[in-house]
Amino acid sequence: MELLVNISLLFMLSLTVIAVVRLKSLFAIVMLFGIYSLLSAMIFIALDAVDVAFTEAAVGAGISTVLMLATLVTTGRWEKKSSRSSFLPLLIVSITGAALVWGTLDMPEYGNPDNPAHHHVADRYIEQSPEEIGIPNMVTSVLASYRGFDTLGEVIVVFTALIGVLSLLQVRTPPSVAETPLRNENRKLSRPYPVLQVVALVMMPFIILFALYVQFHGDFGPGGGFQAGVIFAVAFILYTLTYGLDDALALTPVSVLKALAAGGVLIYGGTGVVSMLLGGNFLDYNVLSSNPVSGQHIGIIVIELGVGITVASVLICAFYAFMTRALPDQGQKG
Amino acid sequence: MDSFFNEVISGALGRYNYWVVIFLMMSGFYVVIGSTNLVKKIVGLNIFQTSVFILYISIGKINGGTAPIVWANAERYSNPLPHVLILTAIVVGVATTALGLSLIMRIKHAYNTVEEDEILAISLEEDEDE
Amino acid sequence: MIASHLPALQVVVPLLGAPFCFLLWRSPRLSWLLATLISWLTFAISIALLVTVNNSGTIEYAFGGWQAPWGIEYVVDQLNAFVLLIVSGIAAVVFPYSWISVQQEVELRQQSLFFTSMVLCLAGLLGITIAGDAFNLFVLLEISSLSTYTMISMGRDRRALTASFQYLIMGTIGATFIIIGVGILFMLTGSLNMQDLAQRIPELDQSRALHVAFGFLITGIGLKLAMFPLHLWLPNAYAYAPSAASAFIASTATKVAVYVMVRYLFSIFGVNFSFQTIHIQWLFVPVSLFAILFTSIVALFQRDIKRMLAYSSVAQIGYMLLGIGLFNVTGLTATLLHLFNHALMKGALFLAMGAVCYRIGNTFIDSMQGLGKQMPWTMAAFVIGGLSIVGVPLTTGFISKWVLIQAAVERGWWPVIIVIVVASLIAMMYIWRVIEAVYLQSRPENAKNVSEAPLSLLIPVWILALANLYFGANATLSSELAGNAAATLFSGTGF
Amino acid sequence: MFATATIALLVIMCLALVRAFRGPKIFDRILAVNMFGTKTVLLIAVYGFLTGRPEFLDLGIFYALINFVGVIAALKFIERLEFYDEREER
Repeated sequence: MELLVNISLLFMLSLTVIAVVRLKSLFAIVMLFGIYSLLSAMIFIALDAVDVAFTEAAVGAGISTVLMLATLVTTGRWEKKSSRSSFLPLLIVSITGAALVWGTLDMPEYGNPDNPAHHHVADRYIEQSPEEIGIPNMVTSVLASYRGFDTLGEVIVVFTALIGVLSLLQVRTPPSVAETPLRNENRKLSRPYPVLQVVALVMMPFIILFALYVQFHGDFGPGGGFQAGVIFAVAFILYTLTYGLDDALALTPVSVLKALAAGGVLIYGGTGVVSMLLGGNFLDYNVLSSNPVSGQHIGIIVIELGVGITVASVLICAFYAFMTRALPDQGQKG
Repeated sequence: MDSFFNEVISGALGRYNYWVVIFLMMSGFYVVIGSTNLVKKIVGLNIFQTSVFILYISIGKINGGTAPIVWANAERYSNPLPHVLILTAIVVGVATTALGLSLIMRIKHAYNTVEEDEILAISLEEDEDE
Repeated sequence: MIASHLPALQVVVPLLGAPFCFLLWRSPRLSWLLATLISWLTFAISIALLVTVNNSGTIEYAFGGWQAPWGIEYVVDQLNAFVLLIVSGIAAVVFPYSWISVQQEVELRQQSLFFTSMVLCLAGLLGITIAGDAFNLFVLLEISSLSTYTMISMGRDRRALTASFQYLIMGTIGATFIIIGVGILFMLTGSLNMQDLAQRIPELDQSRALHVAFGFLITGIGLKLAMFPLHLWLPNAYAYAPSAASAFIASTATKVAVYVMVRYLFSIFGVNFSFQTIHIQWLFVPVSLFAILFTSIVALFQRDIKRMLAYSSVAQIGYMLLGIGLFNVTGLTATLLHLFNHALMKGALFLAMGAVCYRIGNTFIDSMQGLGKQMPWTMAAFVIGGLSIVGVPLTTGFISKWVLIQAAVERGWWPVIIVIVVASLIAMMYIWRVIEAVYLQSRPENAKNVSEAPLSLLIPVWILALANLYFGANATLSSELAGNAAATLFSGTGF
Repeated sequence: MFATATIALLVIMCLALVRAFRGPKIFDRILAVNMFGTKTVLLIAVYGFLTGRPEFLDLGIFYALINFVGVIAALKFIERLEFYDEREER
């Protein structure tokens, strides 16, 4: 049964990819990319990678797709027919693909428990991490502790992306206080989506609650700082889509978001510095408490918090920047 | 002869996953280098990367294994290390995508097109004017 | 206590300094001051590391206290201590320079973002150099790449945007190729730690999968280091980026990529696999010879001097790959020496162009006519850098070319020597074009009068120019460092 | 029983996929994607019981959320007139 699910998912993925290559409507392509991402997330579940599935759905089907749609609003949604010959790209791709297929002939068999990949480093993570780190989710243990420096790098990458987006796209400054009464009048006259607005308002607390659950339950089940940050950002994206950018900007000013983005990185890095000051190596959580295992707990909770804060604020801020470009006159329209 | 076929079949069964993933990867790669529309290039890049992620996760799968979260009934767990690497790689991917898309928005504003051919033509003209 | 944490601090200082730079967004001047301070601090750390490595051998640092291969490890040996010194040294010169140049070339709103990106880029490049873990290298590579795309896109010309986008696409393809390669290595060995991989790879040298991994890694790194013909992103990226960014990236980013190439070829895959099983030299030698000639000729026809220098960079990368391809200790020494020397000369040249751009607003050869009288110091520094590119004795360029020729003589490959000489003549021609325009032609009537560049630009330019002369006249220090590193790499006891 | 449900869901997903490929209108595609998302949520639930570890239902909740917000975003953006022209999707 699992094999059947796996094969049909791979089949659907191939179909989607073929459609993406052939279609000329960028809107359709972006929608299909959303499907592609959902499907690959399903594959990740079928291959036991639940944390990855969580992240892929959040990033691919969620954030990336929304950002791509916002881009399409400014660029138009048709790809022009190109006069360029597709011979060279096809050649490159065929050679690369052929090389890879040739290489698979000597690759260890898929799913075989005796493969070398499972028996050098991974053994220790599976057998000892529950005692050494003391949390059931091995992925979180490896992510936050054994390979914690990678994760710090990952947070910095997100932060770097924010620097890039902010330098390229400016977030609109919300209307000043002096204009507010007039704006409120306007808004009363034109409430475009009453149903959606009510639904969004009702859902917001639950989404945020869910984000907090994912943040702090990441040690026991799938989830963690990154996924929680995305969910948190999704709540504000929903708010922006239904209430408009100006209201959202009033709720979460950009300067606060920027400070939080840097703050999250500093929380993570600060944990490392503290552990250094306490006599351990950088990011060695054992020294954070008298008992190594509880030290690991403290360390992981704090750094996951840093990840969550940075990711949420960066994504919200980037979304605002995209919205400023995509729907510039939204304030007047309501 | 019989044993040869058995070998081929078991070899194929042990690798079909890789082959499909390679097909997906190469299709994404083709979209990146073959299309001239910048948005489509970014979509292609995402597909390319996502497929590489599937390759990694396939490496970590163990038959009969289960998700690497402690579970009383588990016989064995799948390898958690590729999962960790890919979590990081996915985040790197979305960061690149966000940056690429904001560049596209600025390019559209500056050139009023997002087709590579047209931008190239405009740039060549500019080079000659200088 | 601090001494034992130096390898971590080398990267962590700029990595955590960047958010502080960003938090100072209201005052670009403070951002810049902090960035400069960070660059000097990292330079000091890299000197300390080099001294320690020379005295007491390779240093290892385990992040989180987890021993390799379970945790992430930083390893500093003679090779990467040398590269760390180059990168942080260039940063320590370029960062102070950047303030005035950025004032003029980057919008006020973006200035503190620019300085933050510079710091992030520095952190990424240092991290790539020091990383002892194949996947951690990828993460830090992406930090440096994303910040580079950002810096390039801040150029004033709209072509900066397309240049940045093109680099983003090519760079991401390169990075994805690298993770495919690393993934296959992981599949075959179960490890990501470089030392660990180096131990496990020799048993696998007949595996087709390993050959494929090798191919993907070389292509991916080749994209990053602008190996001909994968260099198409480079000229525009260097030409349209703000001057400070061009100077920093041109003299560090490709060097770090060459270092990664050397690390993979010699330490991880090992000399036997790379050169005797795969015969990578049969790819590198012809490709780099062609690249040296072809891009030098293309450089001759550029009107924008920054673009000309960019093409010349591709040619210089050709020299470095040629040194690897010659496959002897002298050749590798030449490559490593050229890493150092090319950073000095391209740094001086791009910084001088930044000073020109500051005064006259562009770097076209027509606009620079007669500038020799009005900006004598800047132009003199440019001439020193230019002579170094040509390879005139008493400049650094001569040293590395001389060692390269020696290596070719050892091999007995005379055509290679001819190509090097011819390419040097072509380089002389393109540098002469500039000298002729600047000194022998008079200032056009309608051109506005300009004065010499301010001191805060001149001093960094001259530091690098004088370094060119110093290390050209007295090359013992640099050749010793490069020679030792090369000998260790060849002996197969790398790391 | 779970097996039957899984097969049924996979078939329906294929059908939704066909609609997403063919269009022809923008709204056909949005609807197809939405339906596809819903089926994924169900598939996660069923698959969880099939393999005996239903605690991953969390993921299902999250997919439903992403699906909801994604569709709103798509609809919001095609509201722009410049974006929505009458040309048939192909």
